[in-house]
Parts: sequence; C-alpha cells; structure tokens
Amino acid sequence: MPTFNIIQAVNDALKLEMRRDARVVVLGEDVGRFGGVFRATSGLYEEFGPERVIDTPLAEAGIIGTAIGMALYGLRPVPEIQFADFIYPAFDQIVNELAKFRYRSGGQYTAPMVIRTPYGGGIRGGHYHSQSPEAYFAHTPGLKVVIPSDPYDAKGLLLSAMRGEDPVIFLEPKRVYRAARGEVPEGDYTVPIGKAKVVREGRQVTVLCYGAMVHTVMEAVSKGLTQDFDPEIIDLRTLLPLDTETVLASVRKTGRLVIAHEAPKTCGYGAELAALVAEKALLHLEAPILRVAGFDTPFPYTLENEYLPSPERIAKAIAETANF
Amino acid sequence: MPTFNIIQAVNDALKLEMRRDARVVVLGEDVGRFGGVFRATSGLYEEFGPERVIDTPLAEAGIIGTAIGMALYGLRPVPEIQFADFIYPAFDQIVNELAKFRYRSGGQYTAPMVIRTPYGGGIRGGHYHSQSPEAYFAHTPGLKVVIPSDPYDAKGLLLSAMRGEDPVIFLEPKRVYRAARGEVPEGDYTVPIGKAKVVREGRQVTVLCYGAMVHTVMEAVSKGLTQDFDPEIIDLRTLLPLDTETVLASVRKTGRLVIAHEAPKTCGYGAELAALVAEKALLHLEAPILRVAGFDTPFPYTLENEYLPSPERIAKAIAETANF
Amino acid sequence: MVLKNQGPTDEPPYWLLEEDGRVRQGGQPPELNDEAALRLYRNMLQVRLVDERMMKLQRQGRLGFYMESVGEEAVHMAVHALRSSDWVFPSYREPGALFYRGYTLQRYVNQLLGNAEDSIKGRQMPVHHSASDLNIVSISSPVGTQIPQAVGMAWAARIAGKDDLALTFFGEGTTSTGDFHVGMNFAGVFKAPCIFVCRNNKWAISTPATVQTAARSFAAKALAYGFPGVRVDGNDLLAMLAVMEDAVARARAGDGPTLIEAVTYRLHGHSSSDDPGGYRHPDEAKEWSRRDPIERWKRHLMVRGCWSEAIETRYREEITEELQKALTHGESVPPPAAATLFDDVFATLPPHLAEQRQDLLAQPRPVHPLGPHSPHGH
Amino acid sequence: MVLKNQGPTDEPPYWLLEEDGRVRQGGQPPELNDEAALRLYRNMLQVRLVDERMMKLQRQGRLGFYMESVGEEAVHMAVHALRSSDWVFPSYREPGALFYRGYTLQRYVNQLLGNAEDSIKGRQMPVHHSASDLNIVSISSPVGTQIPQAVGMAWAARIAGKDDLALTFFGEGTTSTGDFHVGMNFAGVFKAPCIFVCRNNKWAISTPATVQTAARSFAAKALAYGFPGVRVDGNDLLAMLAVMEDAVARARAGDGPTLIEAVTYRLHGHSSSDDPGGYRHPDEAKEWSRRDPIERWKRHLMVRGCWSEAIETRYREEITEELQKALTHGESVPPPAAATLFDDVFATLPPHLAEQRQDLLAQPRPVHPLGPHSPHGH
Ligand SMILES: Cc1ncc(C[n+]2csc(CCOP(=O)(O)OP(=O)(O)O)c2C)c(N)n1
Ligand SMILES: Cc1ncc(C[n+]2csc(CCOP(=O)(O)OP(=O)(O)O)c2C)c(N)n1
Ligand SMILES: [Mg+2]
Ligand SMILES: [Mg+2]
Repeated sequence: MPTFNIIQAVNDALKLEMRRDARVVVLGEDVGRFGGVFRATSGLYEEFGPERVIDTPLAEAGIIGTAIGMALYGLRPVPEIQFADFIYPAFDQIVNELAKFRYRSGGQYTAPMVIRTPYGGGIRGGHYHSQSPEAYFAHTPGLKVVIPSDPYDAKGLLLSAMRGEDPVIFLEPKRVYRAARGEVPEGDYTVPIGKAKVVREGRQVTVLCYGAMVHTVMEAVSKGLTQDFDPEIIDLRTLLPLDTETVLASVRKTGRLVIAHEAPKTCGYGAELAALVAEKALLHLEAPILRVAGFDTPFPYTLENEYLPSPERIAKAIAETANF
Repeated sequence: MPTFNIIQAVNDALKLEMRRDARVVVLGEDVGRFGGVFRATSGLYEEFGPERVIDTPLAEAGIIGTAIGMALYGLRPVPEIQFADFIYPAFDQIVNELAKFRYRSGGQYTAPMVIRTPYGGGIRGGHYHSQSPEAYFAHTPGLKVVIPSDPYDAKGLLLSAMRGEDPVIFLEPKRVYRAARGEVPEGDYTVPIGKAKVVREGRQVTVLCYGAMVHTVMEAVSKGLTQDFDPEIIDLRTLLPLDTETVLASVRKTGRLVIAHEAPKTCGYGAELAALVAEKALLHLEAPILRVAGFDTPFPYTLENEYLPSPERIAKAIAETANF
Repeated sequence: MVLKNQGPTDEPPYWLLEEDGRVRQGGQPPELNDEAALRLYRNMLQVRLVDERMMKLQRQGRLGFYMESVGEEAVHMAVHALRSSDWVFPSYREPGALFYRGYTLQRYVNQLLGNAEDSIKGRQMPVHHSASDLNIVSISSPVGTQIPQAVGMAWAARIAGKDDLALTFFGEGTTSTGDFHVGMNFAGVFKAPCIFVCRNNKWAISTPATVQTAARSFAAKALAYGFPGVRVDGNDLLAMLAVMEDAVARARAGDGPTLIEAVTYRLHGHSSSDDPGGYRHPDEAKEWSRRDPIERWKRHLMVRGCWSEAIETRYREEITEELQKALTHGESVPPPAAATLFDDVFATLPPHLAEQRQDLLAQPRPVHPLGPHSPHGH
Repeated sequence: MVLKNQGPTDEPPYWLLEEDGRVRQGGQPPELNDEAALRLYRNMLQVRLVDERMMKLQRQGRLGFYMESVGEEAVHMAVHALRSSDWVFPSYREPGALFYRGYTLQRYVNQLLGNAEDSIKGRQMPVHHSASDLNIVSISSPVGTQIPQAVGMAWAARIAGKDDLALTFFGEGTTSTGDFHVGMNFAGVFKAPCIFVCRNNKWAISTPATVQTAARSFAAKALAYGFPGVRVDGNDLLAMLAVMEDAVARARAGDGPTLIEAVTYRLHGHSSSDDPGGYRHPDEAKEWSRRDPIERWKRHLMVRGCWSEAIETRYREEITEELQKALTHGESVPPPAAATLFDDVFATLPPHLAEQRQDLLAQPRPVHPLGPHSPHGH
C-alpha cells in the first residue's frame, strides 16, 4: 500500500471517481492548469481536460451557484473553495439554495455535490487563512458536514461523499495536509459518512475531536501529558449526521467529557456535543463538560499558538475532568 | 405613557436618535419614501430627508458594505435587511469585515452600526420569510446579538445599540411586531445590552427564551399548561454578550433547565446555553437539559405550526424536566 | 479630458406591433401560425384571469399570499421560443411561462394552497412553484439566486454534449444583486447557452428602476460581460418572440448567452401585501394600462383575422371553469401529513430527524390557528 | 438579427510617455514639478528595493509570508493626485501608496513581523497594513470587500458635507466578485466621489485575465454602472497621473465615480508561496520587464534633466539604510503580549472574554514552534 499525505489521498479519490463516473466535474479558482493552490487537483486537468476540470473567475458565489445548476442537470460537481475563509460570498447559495433544493421542491430537484475546502489554523494564516466554519454548516438543515483527519479517511470519506445523494461540506484540515501521512489502499474503498472512529480506547475521560485537533489530542497523549489518565479519544469524522451512538456509549462508559475544536468556543460545534450529552447522558456525568476551543476572538496572526488549543491545554482539561 | 407595538417602538427609537445624533443614517431596501415593508422607518424620510434615510439598490452586500464605509468615516448607519432570510448575501461583509474591523486594525478602525432585521416564523412566510439566524452571528466574534421581545425593550435596547461602539445584529421578532403591545415611555431611556430579564420568578424549572418565544412560553403559563409547576422564565434579550450570571443563578436555584427557540435545534443558540450550564452548574442539575426548538429541517409553509415550538411542546418539556 | 462615456443610449426598445395590431412598416416578424398565435393569447388570458381570481381569494382570507403579473404577461411567453427539453429558471412573477409549458391549474392551485396534493408538499409560500417534469426549476424567494444556477445548467448541457439551453427570468431590481453579476460573468466567460430575460417592470416593491442603476439601460449591462444585450418592448409579444428567436438561435449555435431587457410595467402591487398607493402616482399605471400586452395581441389576432367573440368567450369560460374546478378540489384537499415535515431534507432520514419525527408525532396536532397573513416585502 | 454588441473596443490604453521618456507628440501631461517627479521616483524605487529585500528575508525563513508588486509600482502612485484628507482603500499589492502617504519603513516592517510595535498588534498576516492616521484603511484578504466600503465612505463624506473622496485599488480578478458589482452599482446610483483603480496585472494567481471576463476590457464594465471607465498604461506614470487628475476633478466637482483600468503586469509570483513557472511562460514576463515603469520614469527624469547618478545612489543608500535600521529594530522587538489577544474584539472586554483571558494567562506560554510557513493561495 502506498503512503500518502492528505492532499495525495484527496487527489487520488478525485482521480478515481472521475474515471469511474463521467458526471463528476471539478471547478474552482486555480484548480485547473495549476492544480490548485494546495495541489489537491493536480494532474486532473491533464487527464480529464478543461471541460471537467474548470478554472473559474474569482467568485465563490458563482462557483457554487453554477455548480448547483450543473448538479440539477445531472452532473456531479466537486467545487473547491480555495480557503474556507472565502466561502462566505457563497453563503447564500449554500444555506438558502443548495441546502434547501430537495426540500423546497418536494424532492423534485436535488443538487448533490461535494464542496471541498481547506480549513483551520496552524499555517500562520491569520484572520483569513485559518477559520473553522463547521458550526455554520452543521446548523443548516440539508447539509452534511464531513471532516477527515488522516489520508485513509480523506480518500474513503471523499469517495462516499461524491457517491451520496446529498450536498456535503467537506472540510480538509490544511495544517496536517502534508504532515498527516499514512497507508492508503490503491483503488476503490469507502469510509461511511456518519460513523465516528475511536482512535484510542480508554475508560476515564471521553475526548471528542475532529480534523487537525485529533493530532493535537494524540500529541498530548504521545507527549505523556495524559499518562495519569486513560482518555478515550474519538475522531468524529462526520459532524452531520453525528454518530450519536458512539459518542453517548463512550460518555456513558467514562462519565467524563472533554471536547476540543479550533473554532471559537461560543456556539461552536462543541456546544452541540455538550448539549447532546447534557440531554441524553446527564446522569452518567461525573464532572462538568469542558470545551477546549479557539477563543472568542478573530483568528490572530502572531499569537496563533496562544489561540489554538494546544496539547497542554487539552491535557489540562482532561486532568481537570478526571480529577473532578 | 403611550401604548406602542414593537414597530412603533422601533420607529420611535430611530426618530429620537436621529434627532439627537446627526451621524445616524438609515439605509436599506424600501426604507425611505415607503417607510419600510413593515413600516418600521415610516416618517423618517419626511423628517430627515433622502441623505439620511436612503433607499438602496437591491443588494444586501451593498447595504452592509457601504454602511461599513460610512461607519468608518464616522457616521452611525442603521441598515435594515428586509428579512433576516435575505441577510446571507451580506454574510461575508458581516462576518469577515464588520465583525473583524476593530480587531484586525488593532483598534485603529471601528464600524459601529446596528443591523436591524425582522426574523422568525409565525407569519406563514415559509422557507424565506421565517428564518432565525441568531446562532450564526453569536458564533462570530466581534458581533453583539440583541433580540427584544416587547416594545419597551425594543426601544430601550435599540437606543443602547445605536449608542454603543460595537456592531450589533438587532433581530426583531416579526410575529409579534404588532401583537406585542405595551406602555413605552416617551423620550429617552435605554435598556442595557448584556442583561437578561426574569419575566416570571419561579423555583422549579428555569426556562430560557428570547424574541417571540417569550410570548409562546408565557402563553403556556397563561393557558395553565404549566400550573403544576413553578417555572422561572428568563428573557435573555441579549445573546451576545450573554448575561451568564442571571442564567446560572436561576439554574442553580431550580436545578432544571428548558431552553426554547425557533431556530433549528442542532447547533442552535440553545446548544451554547446547555453547554454553558453543563460546564458551570452541572452539579446543580437534577434533570437532563431539554431544548424545545425548531426541527432540523428548512422552515416549512403549511406545517409551520407543527414546526414552531408550541405552548404545548414547551409545557411538555417543562413537565418532563420537573417530573424527572 | 481623457475620460469619455461610451456605449448604448437608452434607445427606444425594439418593437414590431403597431398599437392597432398591425406589424410595423419594414418590421420582420418571426414565423407564427394562427394556432400558435391563439395559444399564446389563451395563455396570457389565463394568467390575467387567474390573477384576478386569486387576489379575490386572498382578500377573502382563503389564500395566504399572492403575487400578480398584470401587464407583464407577454414577457412570460418568451418560453414559446424554447424546446420542451430546455430548462426554465423563473422568478415568482412568470406563471404564464409555467402554463405555457403545461403546468395545470390544478397543480397551480394546489401549490398556492400548500395542500396534500401540492407537488412540492406544501413546503413553500404561494407562487414558489416547481415542475421537474416540465424542466421548470423550483422558484426561490431570494432574488437572483437562480441566475448563476441557470448558467450552470446551460454550461452543464454543453459539457454533456447536449444542445439544451437555459432561460432565466428576473426583475430589473435583481440586476443589482451580486448573483446577477457572477452569473452573467460566468455565462460570458464560458459562453453558456443561457438566455437572461430581465423583466424591467420599473419597480422593485417601492423602489423605482432609477434607484437600481445609473446605466443608460439594463440591456447595456451585457457589455460588461462580453455578449449582446437588447431592449425590447415587453408589451409587444411579437417583438418578444422575435428577440427570443434570435437569442435561442445564438445559444443553439454555440454563440453564447444573450441578455434581453423586456420593458414593461407592474400595473398592480408588488404582492397581495403591498399597496403601491404609498409610493407611486396612479397616473403612471393608468398610462401604462393603455399599453396592455393582451389587448395589443388581441388586436393583432384581429388583423390576422383569427380572433372572434366566440373564441374569446370560449377561452374565458374554459379557463374560469377549469380554475373553479381546481379551487373546489384544491380547497377540499387536507394539508400534508405532519410526518412529511421530515422528508426530503436528505435522501434518507438520518437518526436525529427520525427522533424529531417521533417527538412531533407524539404531540397533539397544534390546534391554534395559523398566524396573521403573509409577509410584506415579498 | 436585432441583437448587436456595442461599446468600447479594447483600444490601446491611454499613454503619454515614449519609451525614451519624452512626452509624446500632442500629449497633454499634467503639471508636475521636478521635486514631485523625484519624490514619485524615490517612492517607486523604495517599493522595488523593499520587495527585493523582503523576499530574501522570506526565503531565509525570517518572514512568514510576503507579496511583491514588481512591475506595478507606477499604479501605486495614483495616490499622488489625492489630498491627505482623502481616504485610500488598498488591496494587498499597493505598498507604494502607503509609502507615498508617509507610512514609514519601520512601521511597514513591524507589520510584516507582527511584533509588539506593529500598529495592528500582530493581528494580521504580512502585507495587511492599516494606518488610520494616514487615512489608509485596514487591508483585508477577501478580495473586493473594500470596494463597497470605499463607496460608503465617499458617500458618507458627501452626506457629511465634506469634499473628501475615496480611492480604492483592486486587481482585475477582483472585478469578478459580487462586491465589485454592488460597490460599483451603488457608486453610480449615488454618484459617490469614489475612484476605482483596477490593477489589470493580467493574472489572478494562476488564472489569466481572459478567464475573468469576456468583456472587451475591464474599463468597459463602467458602462454597466453609468459612469466613465478608462484604460490607461499602468506602466506610464505620467499617464496614470493625468487620468487620476481627471478622475479627482470629476469626483470633487460632484460628477461622481470613475473606473480606471491600469494595464500592467505582475512580473513575479502572486506571493512568496507561489511559483508562476507552473502556469505561465517566462517569455511573457521577459517581454513585460522591458516596459519597467521605474526605468521609464527614470528616462523621463533624464529628459527633464533632474536625474543624476548621485541622486540615484543617494536614494538607494537612504532606502537601504532605513530599511536595515527598521529590520534590525523590528527583529529585536518581541511578539505582542499574550494578554493582548483579547483586546479590540469589542470596545470593552465582555465577561466571557475576560474569563478566557484568565484561562490563557494561567497556561504556560506554548513552547512548540510556529507551524509550517504561510498559505498558498494568498
Ligand atoms: C436577496 C433578496 N433581498 C430582498 C428580497 C425582498 N424582495 C422581494 S421581491 C423584491 C423586489 C424585486 O424587484 P424586481 O427584481 O424588479 O422584481 P419584480 O418584483 O419587479 O418582478 C424584494 C426587494 C428578496 N426576495 N431577496
Ligand atoms: C473572496 C476571495 N476568494 C479567493 C481569494 C484567494 N486569492 C487571493 S489573491 C487572489 C487573486 C486575486 O487576483 P487579482 O484580483 O487580479 O489581484 P492580484 O493578486 O493580481 O493583484 C485569490 C484568488 C481571496 N483572497 N478572496
Ligand atoms: Mg421590477
Ligand atoms: Mg491580477
């Protein structure tokens, strides 16, 4: 099995699916000749040509709006938004149009597509190359939200997403785009959407995370910062629909919960996870639910590492809950 | 004291402030000659003229984008978005620009403004005249989110918002625009931003709500649906910054919490409230935290009353928590 | 001074029909046989009669909300130039385009009432139709969103090697949106076979067209995107058809998009929630009502000699009867079942929605009446 | 065929300076004394020298990210036509406009380094400057957002009865955004005293200008908004100044906005993260480097007789020295204190941020080094 990083895994999934399904087209800024600013679409233009690998004008609303029209007609567009921070000009097309098409037409029209976009901090990107907008989309009925943390899941989840019948916001953790490497089977396989993965079994504290945070949490473990405890670490992989069973089963077992994400704490996805547990597993809780998240400020430049949840902050929260 | 409905209270606040502060300008679609589709700006054009009460082209991004420029220059714009459902074309200007200007310029530039917009269901508006987008904005650092539920607060909070130094998303509950009537002092007074209001004292269950939901919750009480219990009902009035003290004090007293809002449940503002309590008052909780919210579907037309939290659904949740 | 302003003036719109219904001297009318001419007439007439009846219903409180097209019916007939395999992306004000493609009055009424037989299951406000069987795309409220979508569909057809094209309708106010710009721009760059019909009915709710742009015309905006824009008298059906024929020919030939500014007038209120008395002088509408597109077409039919009182009465009776039948049935149909609330959010019901569905079905069906009537501003 | 395409052709841009630096026959140059001419030269030279040095720094890993303007310096000098009370809304690629208005190299370097003396407190990536004391508005990454903001500021000045105006810079790729459209449209409708300078440097990262529009020129887009658009040779400083003078006169006189398409070329990569070798032929850049705006201006100064080797050397030495000083100091300044992370979110610190501030200060300051270097795609 070849060893890939996440970019290579994404690229491999796109190639495979475009070979398998002639309806799949890729569009976005600089995705064609250049192969994307992160190279995730490199080689596609050469293999599939300008009609299926499309360099667009600089307009996210145009990319998503036209992708919707393509999908309505029967193509399977996979638009790329160059950075998640630039997705907001397309917000209306995503939340008012894409998310509602099937519902508002009584099932007559659907626009299945996968919106790929790199997200998250850790690359010294400041305000506009670091944001984590997952909660906006998880709050919008009609969208699925998928976030891989490693190459294997990136390929398998992307293939599932491209074969599904629903719009998917596919957020790629760019901090670990190249850093996260792993064996990836050649050829076809899928990872189901809606299933979380227990990356470390444990009995004492449940830690919920996704994307690059999975690596930060594991770093806390590998650094021995959590050695006095026995955390169970879960990579959610899909935020919507959430794998409620896996989450609740773990919390019922450990009775303690820490949630880690990069997005600002207030109304972040961690709030939903905490609320879910406070509704469905309250009596199992032996300690307050702690959220280790980005602070409620815009994403800074110089102080990025103060802003981002660090292994130390996560370990501290684990210790606090465990010792509560 | 005159008796006003919310529209009249908003109109009164705008008039007062425009007389007091020449920097205040109102802009939006149909807000001028016509006085706004809900009449909230009626009479302003006649009194303050076309330079301060501006009918704009049909472009929300233009309304907010130009309002930001006006605010940077020293005016105090009060843009109106005709329906909250149409705010998304301006989402980038709001979350990437307005919310971040002070921060990203190190305090050099600020764009204080109040974005007024009617929100919520109950007027048979279907997908696009019913939405409750508050969580999107509460999740965006740099924005304040204010939601009055009655005429007194509408006027007092709007005056505070217009005199503040920060951008405020001012969501007006249009279902009770005319239905909610009450005495409103003539002339100047303010209601502080960041302070919740206990609308009914009680000992058994804390009920958190805001906007039109306050009336639905009170309807459950007045209908006698909650008579076997003694709910403490809190109108949050400001979602960001939240009056954490009032919320926690109540929950510590009652040990039970029900949250009601119209927005979809998943990642709605209720999730943040539940997470807050699960972090800071867990040991006081004697029952699971229940959220009575809009379902996780787009906002329907015919089945609107099935969708919206009803007094019955809220009462059922109160009973469940109380009897837990 | 090195700066100069060039480009099209607001030259009078292209027209073909004299007020008396004759084709103007030297005008080149498109081919059209009497049967087709009558069919167009009947469709416009249907729009007019349906609007009248629905407004009455709305006033009686039997309908939540309604939007009329009085005076703009000829623009709707732009679809005449299309094949049935072509797609239409309408706004909320082109019911004639739906009727012409075979959207029945029963279906129309069911949507307005949002009853259990509504083909969109009562999901949207009145006038937000959808008919995939007729290649009529689900209508949205946020204006302009359909424009880039239409471009995407047209572009997809080209990619798929089909010669289907897209037609999208929108009002002049909608040209101010970002979506208009990005849609038009993508269409120009990719030569998408998409036809943009801008209904310049002079008003966007209470906002006059003069507040929407300082350009000399809306057609002139096409210059910013590198394809032709043309102004046409939107109350002159023959001119509409001629311009559409050219636009369709261009699109099919792979020559790309066309912007058509159809100059017309919104004779009535923006919607059932609106009263134009608040913002415009009644004389304006009086003036324009003299240019009624249906009357003008009727005079043309007379010139052709294919109109008669008998035909007129028959059409009116047929339409009124079909409409009455549709209403009687439509109003007898119950609302959709509560459980349907959770269908079509996703292709299959995810666990959290299944749970919410259970919760709802456990509740007593709400008894309190529907709230006050529908929103202004739409 | 009733359709026709009118409007400006892509006629050669307006120009004044011959390659040899003389003013062309019959050209009407704006008034400019030698002192001003030299000042402009020194500013352009500073941009060039600073870019060179910063790219070296970036390669050495001493700078997270950088964006050059090599070849586009003359466009930056558009601000020469403004008063200091006028406002500038730049994009990330007009440092010359900042220098010309008095933005010091120390301040420039502090921002790039994001150190404790950075006047925006290390909040943004390099090249996202802000200088309210110079009426230079905070630079954003999302392209085009500054356009409606500039219009709003200009419009506000008029409402406030002042004659201040706004100048905004953006690239040709940015004309594809919705914000460009709504900003231009509002400016036209409200006759805002706003000048739009579109730097058509032919590339948007790897995307050629031909993919951004099918219009015959970017200047032509002004027709859609009812005000003048003009193409000017952006490598011809004298022509830039002439066009700007006209635009400023129009704006001050209350005649409204002007769109200026400055035709130039991005000689180097989009940013320090970009390698143009991947998408364009090097000959293109070679060809354009022959039209270097700084060289051209230098020849003009020679013609004027106010340039000398001595001056050249002095300028270069002064700039290099000031830059070295700025770097030495800038790199010696520590990063901002962790506590500052929570300032300026709101006018005053709300309780939840006060609490988060405490939490952070309770943590050991993170030891792990900064991550990999800055993003592509910006
Ligand atoms: C994005 C958006 N903003 C505001 C509205 C509210 N609104 C509904 S129709 C309308 C006016 C549209 O005018 P025009 O485009 O000329 O179409 P017409 O109604 O004249 O047919 C407005 C402002 C909306 N539907 N969508
Ligand atoms: C809204 C948005 N989308 C995408 C990007 C990523 N991006 C940064 S610069 C750029 C190209 C801009 O090209 P142009 O407007 O021509 O300016 P230039 O870089 O040539 O000066 C892109 C796509 C962005 N910054 N903002
Ligand atoms: Mg109109
Ligand atoms: Mg460029």
